[in-house]
Amino acid sequence: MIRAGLTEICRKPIIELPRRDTNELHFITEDGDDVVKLAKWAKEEGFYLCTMVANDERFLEDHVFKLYYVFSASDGKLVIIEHPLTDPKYPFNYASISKYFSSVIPLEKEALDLFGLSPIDNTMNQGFVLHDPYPPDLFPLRPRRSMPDIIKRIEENKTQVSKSESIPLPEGVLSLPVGPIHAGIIEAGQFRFLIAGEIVEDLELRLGYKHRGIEKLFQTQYSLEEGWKLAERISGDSSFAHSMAYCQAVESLAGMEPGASALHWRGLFLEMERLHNHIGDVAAMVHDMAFDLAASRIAVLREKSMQLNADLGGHRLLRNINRPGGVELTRSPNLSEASDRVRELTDQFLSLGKLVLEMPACRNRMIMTGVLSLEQATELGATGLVARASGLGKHDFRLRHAKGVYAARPEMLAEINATIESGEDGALRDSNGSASPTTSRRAQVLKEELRGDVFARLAFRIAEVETSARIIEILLRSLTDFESKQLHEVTPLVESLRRIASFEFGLGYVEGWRGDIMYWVMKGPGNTIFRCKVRDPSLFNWPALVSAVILKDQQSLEEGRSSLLENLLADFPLINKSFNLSCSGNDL
Amino acid sequence: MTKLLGFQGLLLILLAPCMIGVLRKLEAWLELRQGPGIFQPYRDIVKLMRKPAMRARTTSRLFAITPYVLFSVYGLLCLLAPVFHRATLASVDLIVVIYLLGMARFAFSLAGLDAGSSFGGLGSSRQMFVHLLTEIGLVLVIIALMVKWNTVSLTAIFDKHWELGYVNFLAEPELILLALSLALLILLESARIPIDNPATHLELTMSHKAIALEYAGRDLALIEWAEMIKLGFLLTLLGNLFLPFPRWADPMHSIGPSGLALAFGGYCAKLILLLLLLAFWELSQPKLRLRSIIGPSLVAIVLSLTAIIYTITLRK
Amino acid sequence: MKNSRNANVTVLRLFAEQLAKLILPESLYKRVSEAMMSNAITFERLRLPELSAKKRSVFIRHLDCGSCNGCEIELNALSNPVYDIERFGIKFESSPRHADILVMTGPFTRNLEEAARLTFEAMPEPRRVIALGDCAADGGVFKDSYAIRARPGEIDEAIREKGVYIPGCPPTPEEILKGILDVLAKN
Amino acid sequence: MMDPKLFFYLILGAFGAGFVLPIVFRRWRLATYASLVLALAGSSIAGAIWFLQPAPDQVGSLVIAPSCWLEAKLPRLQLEIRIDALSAFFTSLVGAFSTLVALYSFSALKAPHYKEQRHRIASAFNAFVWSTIMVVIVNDVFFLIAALEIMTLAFGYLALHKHSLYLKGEAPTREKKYEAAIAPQVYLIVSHTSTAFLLASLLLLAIKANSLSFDSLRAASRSLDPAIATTVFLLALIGLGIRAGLTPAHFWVSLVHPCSPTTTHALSLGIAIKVAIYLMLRVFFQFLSPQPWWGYAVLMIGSVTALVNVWYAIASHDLKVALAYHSIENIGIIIIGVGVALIYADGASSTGGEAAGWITALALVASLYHLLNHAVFKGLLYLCTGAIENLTNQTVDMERLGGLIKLFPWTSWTFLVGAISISGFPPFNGFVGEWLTIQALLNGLTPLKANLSFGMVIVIVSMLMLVASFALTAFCFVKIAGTGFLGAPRSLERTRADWSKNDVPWLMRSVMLLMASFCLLLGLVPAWTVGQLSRVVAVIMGGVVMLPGPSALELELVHQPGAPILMPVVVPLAIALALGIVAYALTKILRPAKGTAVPETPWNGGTPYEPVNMQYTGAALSYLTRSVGPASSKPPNKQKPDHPAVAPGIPDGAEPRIGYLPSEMEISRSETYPQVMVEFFRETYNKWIDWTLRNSETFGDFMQNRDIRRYLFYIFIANIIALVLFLAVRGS
Repeated sequence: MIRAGLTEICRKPIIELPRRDTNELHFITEDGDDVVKLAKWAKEEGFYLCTMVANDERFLEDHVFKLYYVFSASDGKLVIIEHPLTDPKYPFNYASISKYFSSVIPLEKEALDLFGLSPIDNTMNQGFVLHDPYPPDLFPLRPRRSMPDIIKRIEENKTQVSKSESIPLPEGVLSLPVGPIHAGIIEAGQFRFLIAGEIVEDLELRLGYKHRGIEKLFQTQYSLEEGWKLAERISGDSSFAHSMAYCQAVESLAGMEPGASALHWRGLFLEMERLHNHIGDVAAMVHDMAFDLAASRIAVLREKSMQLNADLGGHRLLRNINRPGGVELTRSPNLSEASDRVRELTDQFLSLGKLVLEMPACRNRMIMTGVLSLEQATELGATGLVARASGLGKHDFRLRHAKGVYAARPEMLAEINATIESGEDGALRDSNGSASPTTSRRAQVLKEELRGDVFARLAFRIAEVETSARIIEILLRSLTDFESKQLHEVTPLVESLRRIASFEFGLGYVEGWRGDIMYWVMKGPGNTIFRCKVRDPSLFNWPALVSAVILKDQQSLEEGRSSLLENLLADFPLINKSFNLSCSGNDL
Repeated sequence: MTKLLGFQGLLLILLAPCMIGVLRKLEAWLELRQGPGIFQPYRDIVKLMRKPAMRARTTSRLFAITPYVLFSVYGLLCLLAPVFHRATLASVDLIVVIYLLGMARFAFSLAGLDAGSSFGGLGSSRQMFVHLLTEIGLVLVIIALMVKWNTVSLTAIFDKHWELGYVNFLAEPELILLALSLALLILLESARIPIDNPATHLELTMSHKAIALEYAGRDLALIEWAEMIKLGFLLTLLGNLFLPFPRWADPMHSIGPSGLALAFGGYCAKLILLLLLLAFWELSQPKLRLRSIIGPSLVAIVLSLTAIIYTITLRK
Repeated sequence: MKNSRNANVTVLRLFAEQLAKLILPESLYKRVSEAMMSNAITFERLRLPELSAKKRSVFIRHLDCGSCNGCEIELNALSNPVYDIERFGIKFESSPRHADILVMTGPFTRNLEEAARLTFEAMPEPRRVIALGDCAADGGVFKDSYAIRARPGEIDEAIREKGVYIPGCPPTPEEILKGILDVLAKN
Repeated sequence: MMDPKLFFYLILGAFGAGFVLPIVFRRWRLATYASLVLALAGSSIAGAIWFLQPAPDQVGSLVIAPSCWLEAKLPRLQLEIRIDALSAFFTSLVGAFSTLVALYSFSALKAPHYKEQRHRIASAFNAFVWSTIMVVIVNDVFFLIAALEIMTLAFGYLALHKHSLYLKGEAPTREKKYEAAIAPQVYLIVSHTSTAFLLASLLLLAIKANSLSFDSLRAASRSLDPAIATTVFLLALIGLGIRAGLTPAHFWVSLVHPCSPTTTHALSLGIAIKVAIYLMLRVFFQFLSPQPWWGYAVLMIGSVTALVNVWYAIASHDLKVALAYHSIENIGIIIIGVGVALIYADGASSTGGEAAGWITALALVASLYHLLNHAVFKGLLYLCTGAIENLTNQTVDMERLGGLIKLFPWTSWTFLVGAISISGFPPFNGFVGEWLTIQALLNGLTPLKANLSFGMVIVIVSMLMLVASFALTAFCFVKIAGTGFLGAPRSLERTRADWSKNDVPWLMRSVMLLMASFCLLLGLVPAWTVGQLSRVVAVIMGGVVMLPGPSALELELVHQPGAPILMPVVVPLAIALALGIVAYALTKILRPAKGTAVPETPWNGGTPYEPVNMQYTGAALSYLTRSVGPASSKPPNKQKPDHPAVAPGIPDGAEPRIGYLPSEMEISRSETYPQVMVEFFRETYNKWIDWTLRNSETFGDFMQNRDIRRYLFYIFIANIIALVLFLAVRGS
């Protein structure tokens, strides 16, 4: 169907290349207009843009820059559109699809800074990744530049930014900078509010402060087998999801899948990560509302879940577990005790979560605060829990592109569906309700509550904690069934990797707790990584945060203030926490 | 001896950090934490006093003076109010109390703008807004007291309430309403939980702290201390006006050591009761949305108005 | 309406539980809490006798220099009841003007250089700096990147002379606490 | 002891010469200064009158009979001057402040934007001061009105200042240009309306008394029919209310005054506007016997005035406009005292009981004290504003100033003193006035409670409004001082390039300093001042009422029920100072560590500091406070329709606006969320003016059809009406 659609649209013939993974479709089109048309069609079909990878292949056979767009089709297929920039007039420019997929803009900004590629209409003049210390004509990801060479260029850069007078804002308006060094213990990123009072009129995000050159590091310092070390340090709270996505990408490159117990372990740890982060987020949100009676108790539960991580996986943030080809555990955990601990923890968490959701003053603070409407979420390509809380219920890569243990165990998908379906059906089931596969769910989100406000996100987090706990229990049960707990179950990949031609690429994707993480790994000569494109869910959700915060509904401004959706400055921390996005995953 | 007792406010100034320590300890317990010791505020203050005050070049002399203004204004309030004995240095009426509170707010808000930082302005704007709400409420409380007792002198009202004693106090519904109203206003004025979160770490939700962000070292020490004194004073005011001394702790005449000890003990017990209530309240309430701050002040106003109507209609 | 009543009951129950825990002996408390049908949260508070011994006042300011946010998670964990850093008189502050110790996490990215310098300069003397985590020690896995630079001399000096490195990726809360103790012992 | 006749001739000579000199010797610069010297001389004589005046029971009066032929024609016309304590108080006030203003003007008028008009300002200033003094000392209806007219013309002339300035040079905005153009017109219309009402009420009295002399009016007051008295009261209240700028007639003050030269502001807004209060005291208390409901009415008007005007003050960014609104707010506060006094002024007969006299006296003292205070601190604030205007090349927009305290420390610190005073914080004088007013209201409650009077509600409501306006004043001055003077500069280097490098010259400085020390002094010796003011109160009430304090430093109001009310000043001040010193010593004893560099910028979250854009603006500061108020904020009208109501004689280029009076105050010009506060009253008047103008053509065609018979008919009708009215009044 997709194939037919694509060939119908394109002016020029579109070439399809075979993929090893049947879920992936790979097309090549050289024509920029065709790409835009394709994007329009994809938008209409309800595709979701996963990532755009810019790649400098000027020294490979095609001698051009290439762009790879990865779309997720609603039927479970991943569509990869390869677009070489063959037009000799515009070797550094491409036709932008941002008209249809505005989520591509941050990716285009990255491409601008790191490769010097810009949209053909040249509306984009500045990226967010490289700030003042970098010389403007330095594009670190062009492969001919070696690391010492780049460093030398930067250190020699003496072009100081001219200290021009700042242009005054309209009278009465000021720009309130928050960050990059915040008052709390949070990551470095700057929010610039335009205000003339307490209402947030506009919000300018300044990110990139934490740019660590990770994609270049993958290319120069890490081999395919070692890359996980870097991957799991991209975003600490999503350590496991990142390393899992990386490993999946390498495994997909090598064309193999790890053994069943390894898949089970991975699923377990992925859900453990979701569990501890969601609990931590709820604790932080409740703390922001200054409801410390509940907040401190939830914080204890977070700590307990992290201790459980340490007992099961050997690391509080679940690091050092994943390897391409399997998982490697250092000790044998006590699974039945873990199951009890998870159950107790979830019980306690859910009762506290219920308290927060029912507290009138908390509701007052959360309901209709920071609304991200369904239209906005779709338009901006929001992902993960944020999208789900705005009503994009099925937007979950565990369901959309079930892989690994999720593909193998349908009852887990049913559990995930139960979180979401309750939202779509709009029925809060009693404990004896029969429609749900799980008859005794305690945390569910009503459909009318899915307004995309802070409350919806909090409620959804709480509901997902229960889902995760249930999945963990299922996985723990089956892991005890495996006869010998294969703790060190890593299938060696060296052989299979050697067989793969250079400059092949593989995709790895995982629904982390924050949203889907996508890795695009291209093998270089030998065991090297030619290009590893990481796409953290934060990248797509930051713009969503902005539009959830700023003033909405211009039209009603003329008629009267009451219908205006406004957020006050003091609401921002709570809204921000309800999104809880990562700067480090975004800045790379 | 009575002359000496006029300086009892100094005791409140000195004990205020300890009182905050107790409050924090109580709150920590309720949060399942152990919390710092009750003398931790002293350690903080002394530590800060030993650090230099850091004032940016954008600030003027006003910024440097403000901590001293805050400290002396709040300290002055303590010295003018009966703490555990009715003797004070100078007799004062409640209107002066409002003006002094307002003066400190005024100075602090100016200091917030003096640094020229964005957060300072944020704090000033919110401070003055809350002050506006409080001042109206407090004046209504004063009107109600005037209608009730024909005087607004602090000592005079204190004496009248003391003469009522506990049992008769409960028979005066308007006084209970006024006590509730004043309690709400104290929460507003001292920036406690439903209005402001004193423990917040988020610039955008701060009001008082947003201004203090710019202060360092000994300036900060004085500001923190002054805030503690202010809470101490407000709680003392509430306690002394609406939880009158028990008869056995005679604050009118006792000068002897045992009488004074009893009076002081009674006062401490009262304060701890109030602190416990405050801790309960703060933990069980989330902070309100900024716009909803008007709510508590409206409640306070309505309570005082009801008290006035009661006083007029239920005249004996 | 019903919701709010439920919530109030829960709040009161939590208070009652905590008060019972404070007042009653342990065995009695267990029975009471069972009778209340509640699953009270129990945990073991970390014991650190060497930290508890001395009373002190230390304000800490956190400075993110490009960490992966793992260290932040652990720093945040210090405030939870299990570690309860405030009981040692140590507190996280919201402004560098208030702080005694600057905790730097992450490798030193170029984009954050100016912000880090401004933060360090905004601290009054005496100031100490803790470099938290493997990245902060030598750049960790990001060591060779172009986006990482050497720390400015004065900050580096402050770490060497009056500060400490706390290794780990990320260090556990317990290690962080011990590290803070080290830096306090240093002078 | 000064002979009133001598006094009259002295001031006539001094101010008259001062008025004539600069007009005659236009090109002679010395004439301007000579005129100022003459003004100085005249004013200092007037200023001294309080100390030279006779004892309260011996009023000095002077009758200057007109020359014989005039006497024959107009037998009742004779200029009579009478200086009792009330007159002396106002005369000295005017005199003292015009002395200071004259001194200040020596230096201030040197600024380039006064260059063309220096001599005119000096001349009009003389006329203005002289007429103001005349208004408060004449003892006769005719000359009172005449003096008021001279005053109106003199000030109307001064109000042309901005207009003629903009005719020569460039106006900052078109709106400003328009405002400057209509301001004198508005002033003349308003003043004459006011005079008309006042004249009507005084003539009504004069008919009853069959004399124009105040003495006979006073004598006739007891026998006045209550209905007539009420009519007189209402007419006078409207007339004087318009002149004083009471809501709903406050709209003109903030329009007209900012257009007059800032040098005379201290006088015109600080004192001359209070002539209306003087007349109120005269008319209400001396020519009429007050009825309690008048008091409630005045109380309500006063508190509404205070609240409404402080509300608009918050919305204005122009320092002069904001201060003008504050002036009216303070008039409102003063009027509140008058209102309370009116409630109890009829003696023990109805409401008051035995406390009535005491409460009246307290209220009047409060009122006069605040009047005095307002003159002092507002005078100071205006002088500082004038200084700023001179220093910053006429920039008085708060959103463009910022950081002045480091550039111009003298001006800024004295302004801060004024700001603290007007916000009513101890130990400065504003506090005493506000405290006395609140005490008057509180004590006014007690007798009402005993009678369960409905008036209690009014007193409580007005007290709440009063306190709200106090709090808002404090807020407003945080905004003014915080945005204008503190922090870092808010305008670009380019704008600041033509600002002065140094503070104002020593003469201006010392005048401002003197005023600032008056602020402190009046705050520190309330009892002495109250003692002095009691003399005035005694004259107003027609009896001796004293409100003494135990010492000159501490004010104690002893009153039978309840405990004595005490306003301690010096002891607490000493305690506070001691505490401050202790705190300072403590920080020294603990020996803070050394060696911290002074940071260049405030802590801003680790981002480079841009003072122009990162400081809180006035709009942002006031947002929260404005948001609780009535829905007076609305987005500005994007498309302003062409409007018929255009002031005649608008200069070319000034665009017609919606309505005659500018009614929209732009607070924030943000594109996404623009904020505008609409001056409700001005907008309402605009609608009326609009309606009138729309219908004037038809109406005019009907009325004026150039037929002589019709005009004769009008005259006939008018005569009949006059006759009927005369007979009706006479007969009753």
